[in-house]
Amino acid sequence: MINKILIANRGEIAVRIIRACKEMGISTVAVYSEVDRKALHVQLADEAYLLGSPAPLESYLNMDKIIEVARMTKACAIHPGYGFLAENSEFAKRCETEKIIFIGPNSKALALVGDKVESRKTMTQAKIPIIPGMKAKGENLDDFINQAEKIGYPVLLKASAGGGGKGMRIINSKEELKSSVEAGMREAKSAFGDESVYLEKYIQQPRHIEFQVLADYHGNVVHLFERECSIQRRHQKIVEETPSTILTPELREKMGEVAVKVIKTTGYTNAGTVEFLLDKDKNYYFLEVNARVQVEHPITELTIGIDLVKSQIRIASGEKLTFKQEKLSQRGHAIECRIYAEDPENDFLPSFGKILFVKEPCGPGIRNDSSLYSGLDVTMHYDPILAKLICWAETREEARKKMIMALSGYVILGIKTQIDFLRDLMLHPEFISGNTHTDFIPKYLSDWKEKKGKKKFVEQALIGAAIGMLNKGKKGARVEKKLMFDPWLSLGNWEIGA
Amino acid sequence: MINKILIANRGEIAVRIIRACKEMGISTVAVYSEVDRKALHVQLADEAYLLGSPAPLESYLNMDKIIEVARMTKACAIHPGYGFLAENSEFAKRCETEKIIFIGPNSKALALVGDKVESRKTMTQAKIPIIPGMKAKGENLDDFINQAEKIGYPVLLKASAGGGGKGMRIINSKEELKSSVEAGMREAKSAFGDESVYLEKYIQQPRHIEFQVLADYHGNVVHLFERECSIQRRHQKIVEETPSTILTPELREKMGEVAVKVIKTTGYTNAGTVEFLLDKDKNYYFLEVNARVQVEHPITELTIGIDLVKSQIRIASGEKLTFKQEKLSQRGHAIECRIYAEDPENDFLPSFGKILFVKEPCGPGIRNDSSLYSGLDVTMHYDPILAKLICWAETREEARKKMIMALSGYVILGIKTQIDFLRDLMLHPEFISGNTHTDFIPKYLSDWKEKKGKKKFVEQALIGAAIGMLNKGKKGARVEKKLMFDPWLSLGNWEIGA
Amino acid sequence: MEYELIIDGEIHKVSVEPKDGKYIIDLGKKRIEAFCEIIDPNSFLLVIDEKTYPFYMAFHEKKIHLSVGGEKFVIQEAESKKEKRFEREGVDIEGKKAICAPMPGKILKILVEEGEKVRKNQSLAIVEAMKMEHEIRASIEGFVKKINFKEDDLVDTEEPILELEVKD
Amino acid sequence: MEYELIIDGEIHKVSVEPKDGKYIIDLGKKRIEAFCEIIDPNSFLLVIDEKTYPFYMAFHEKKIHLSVGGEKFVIQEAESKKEKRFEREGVDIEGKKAICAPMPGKILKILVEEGEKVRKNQSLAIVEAMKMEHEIRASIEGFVKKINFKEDDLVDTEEPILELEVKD
Repeated sequence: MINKILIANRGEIAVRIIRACKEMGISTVAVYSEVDRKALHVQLADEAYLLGSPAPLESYLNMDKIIEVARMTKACAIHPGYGFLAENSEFAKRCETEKIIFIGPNSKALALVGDKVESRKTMTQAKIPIIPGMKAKGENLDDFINQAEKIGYPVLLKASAGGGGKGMRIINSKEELKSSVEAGMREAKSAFGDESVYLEKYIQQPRHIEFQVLADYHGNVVHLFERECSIQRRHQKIVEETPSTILTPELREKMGEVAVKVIKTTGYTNAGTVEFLLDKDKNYYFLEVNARVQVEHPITELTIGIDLVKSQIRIASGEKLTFKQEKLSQRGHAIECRIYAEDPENDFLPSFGKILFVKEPCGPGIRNDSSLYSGLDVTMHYDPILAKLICWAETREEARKKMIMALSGYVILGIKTQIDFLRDLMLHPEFISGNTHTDFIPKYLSDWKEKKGKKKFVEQALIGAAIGMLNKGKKGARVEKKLMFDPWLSLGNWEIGA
Repeated sequence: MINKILIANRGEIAVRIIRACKEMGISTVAVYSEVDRKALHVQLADEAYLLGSPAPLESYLNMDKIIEVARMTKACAIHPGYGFLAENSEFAKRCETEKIIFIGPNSKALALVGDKVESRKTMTQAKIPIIPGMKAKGENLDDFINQAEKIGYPVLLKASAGGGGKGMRIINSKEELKSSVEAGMREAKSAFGDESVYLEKYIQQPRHIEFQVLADYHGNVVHLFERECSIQRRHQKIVEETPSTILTPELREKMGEVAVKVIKTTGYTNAGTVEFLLDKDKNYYFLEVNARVQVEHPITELTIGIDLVKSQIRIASGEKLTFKQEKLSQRGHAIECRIYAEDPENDFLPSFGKILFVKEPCGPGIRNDSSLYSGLDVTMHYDPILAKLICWAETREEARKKMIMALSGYVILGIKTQIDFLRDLMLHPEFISGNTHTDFIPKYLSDWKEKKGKKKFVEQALIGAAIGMLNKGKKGARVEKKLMFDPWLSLGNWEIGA
Repeated sequence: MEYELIIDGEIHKVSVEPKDGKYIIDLGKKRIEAFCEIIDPNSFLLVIDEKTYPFYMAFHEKKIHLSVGGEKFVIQEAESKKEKRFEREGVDIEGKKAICAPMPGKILKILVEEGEKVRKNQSLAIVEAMKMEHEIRASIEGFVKKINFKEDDLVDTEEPILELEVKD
Repeated sequence: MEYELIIDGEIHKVSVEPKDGKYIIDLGKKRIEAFCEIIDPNSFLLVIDEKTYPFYMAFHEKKIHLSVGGEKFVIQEAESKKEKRFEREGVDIEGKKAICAPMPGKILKILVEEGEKVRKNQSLAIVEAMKMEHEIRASIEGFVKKINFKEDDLVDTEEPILELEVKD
């Protein structure tokens, strides 16, 4: 039995995992970098150890140090969360050698699904539909020219070791091919140290549909239905929902079966996600396996009624899955919005600094996975995700309205976020009608600006600010007689930071 | 269509209703008494109107004033919440006359289920099992003596107009009968202005099982399964859960059918709860209909996946129920703990005052319906309920553990609460094994004391307090260099209240 | 600095000295090094031997309200306890007995008058709070020396509603 | 008191006077009576004509960060804007141009030296934040007058990394 887990991560996912552990009676060890000393995951864990300086390689990617803390604290397992070491097969292998349970897939399956070209091969052999394209990385220009003809333009150039859009290029014709392949190889080389690239058919306005799966060590594999994550910006998901508005029951069942087959084919264990692209004619193509707990896992939890993080821990302990495929069903509708420290008016560049004040939304059907608090320093060192806001309701339309209400109630002062952008997205007619695809944001919201001059509460803001200025000026001035306490008297508080 | 609702209530239930309205795009009108000017329901509503002085008759029970505000603001419906005017058939009738939609049962059904003796008669005619007892109030002492013999001792004396345990007495033998009946009549007279009393069989260590029902104006009635509310103190429910640990699927189905029959028999509309007692041999007896949304409604919402407050509003609008009985099912397990401003070591006497600081628990599967905030004044004028904490998980055991974690994370400084008592209750072996009944607290926890001298964190508390004292003394002292802001500099804040 | 802090009636001596951004704490039986991080004016993080203890604290009327590890503490400095004007248990040296409400509330009725003789357990007043009535009874036999409040007044649990006097 | 407050580049005149526990506000085109209740140091309740507007406010570096009705405002006093040392858009009267980072971050590289001639759009520096790199380019042709930071320094969006000068 696992009785102590080291959480090799930070932010909201570390908090999420610690909460699951607490409920299971498992002790928790947090690790942190110098800037995260007061982070919420440090506050919540039973023990917390400093890894080093903020740079990820010195802290959250520092395998030696993390293994050392695990040994010292006698943690028998490590949960890597998402990002950082989550899909690092070397780290998984290292844990196996050290006899520490890595809460994730076995290192062999992890290595297999991590190599795009290799996994395309495996899937082809298993007759899993993949995007038509090259069976291997291209050797010379003729290779690319011949293959592009065969696939049919437009084609997509991808890095073999890739991810996150690096080295990716759309090629519309033979004329563009040479320079694109060369540029793509250069980019791939500099991003991954590996210049291998290959071609795939470019699917226009596809939907991104993924299936959550759980696989135990006893050969049981179930899928927990789909999540649609088509709303993306620069290949980054920002809104996810389930059920998908496009899947019919038949297609859902078929794709679920394929997802299970992918997992069985690769010998994958623990929780994972099988990603597909769905084209306009509802043809689906296997994309890749995400070998970790996903950022968007809560929407599955809320509609299926299963805790995925607890399931991960149970599977890692060697337990059998307690539910059969036929007992699982979707109930209601869930939407997740990712809250980022970004400035949507300034090309979504990161916005960091001190959070002067935060007020998080709450209420029935609202889940807020966050690690925020008033006074938190959002630093430049890590991913700008601040929180995940998830709304569940009986229907999609109600979940959408709940999300709009929840976003309106999410107050973060001091740094910029894309909360207003997300709210406008929720109000977009094409989102309302469920016509989502991966080009949604470039197509409909590329020129989004905060509604300057169209704001409805300018008057109230001016009055509030003026009253604030008035009382700020007069130290000791009392706003009203029955004041329960007087913030004007304690200005120090207002001036957080500096 | 209902487009504006006046919420004739306060506290967490008013907040709950306002949130549902916001999600439905319905405008909200709050009302408040002088002490509730800063209350959360006032903060959240679109408009808020002062009713009068804190005394309920001047404010939340002031029918004239409430109707006047509804007319003035053009609210087309009133939601009464629970308590106050929720089960007042005069108020329901008044609304009907004024052509304001009363979001609750029609006044006729409300009057019928409100009269205990009358509703016993109706149920007997409809062959609903009721607790063996008198068919009408007793006329003279011989009546009571004969009936008590027929029923068999011990018997329970109850006030016909009663509720809340007033006038209630257990009678063990003929010898006790005369004085008990006389005392009961006096108490009933003074409590309700009606001295009518009657006898029922006294059920020993029963379980309190209730069924949630929804009935529309089109003759559709469904039940949403049971809630077990056996954990009570002075006839006040404090812990509720669903599913009940005692019901078999057959018994659940049977009782659900009876609940639906009760509702159909009384011509009841909107949301309601049919209460039963279940004896040791699993015989069930109809107790009464609670003609309102219940405090414990969230546990049904979390396991059935239906929003009951929204359903109430839809039914009141004349909409048809959209779900059939056979489509409804329970998923997982939910437990609710009611957080009261009470001192469990001082006979649960109310504890009020300023809340110096509050930190509410959050996390997956945790729902906190509350109207608390740091600085809130908990006054003596109203019910001491502060919040409802609800935990959902896949199994009862997991929900129980989640509840323990959530209670441990519920920080309320400044007033006493029974949070520690609730936690010990959750840890009690008899609760763990699901052996709950209405005598649970008197039997197992009557002598509960806070674990003085057994506290585990005395050292940490001393250190924290000493560091606090040290820095409080030195104005301007800095605790550490990189302090982001310095509460020691702004002592005004600490001294909330006078 | 040294403090005498009372928790649940027990006095604890604590000495605390800041040093290099840390605190050196002496609890008598042991010395501890601790870090204290401030999260917000009421929330703190105590770090002892890499174990983290978030705690929440508010000062109010000479008391420290503190919560740590899910446990709640109301802490007083030893001196301030002496300031308390009335002894709740028993009769004071002058033979007087203060009668306080068991809970804060509104006085519904005062059932006695100054100078009146009362027997033990006699009802003296009725206090109401949160829809509940509570009778205040005489804990000793004696005479009503002084009544400090009138009907409809609000009372807390510290200020006596009335004072009784034992006369021989 | 009268204030000139800037919201989204527009100047608004607001006058506010406390009176009998209320505030009389003059917005030029209309006069409003408002109550303002304080919930906590950052949370307030504005009451105008029985309509309640909860708002949240924090003062920080001469700016008022405020949220009301789900909308966010960063408000400045008109005077304090004048204090700003550099004009972000265009060249100042002395023919100098301040180059600031588009986001706060760490300077990875400075690609020019003081005195160096630069052409328009030439890369001047690379700033990194949250795993993203961003090139800072010259918005005008000119000479590097002054470099204010070195590699590995942290910068915000207000303080210029370097200053360019137009020479004829």
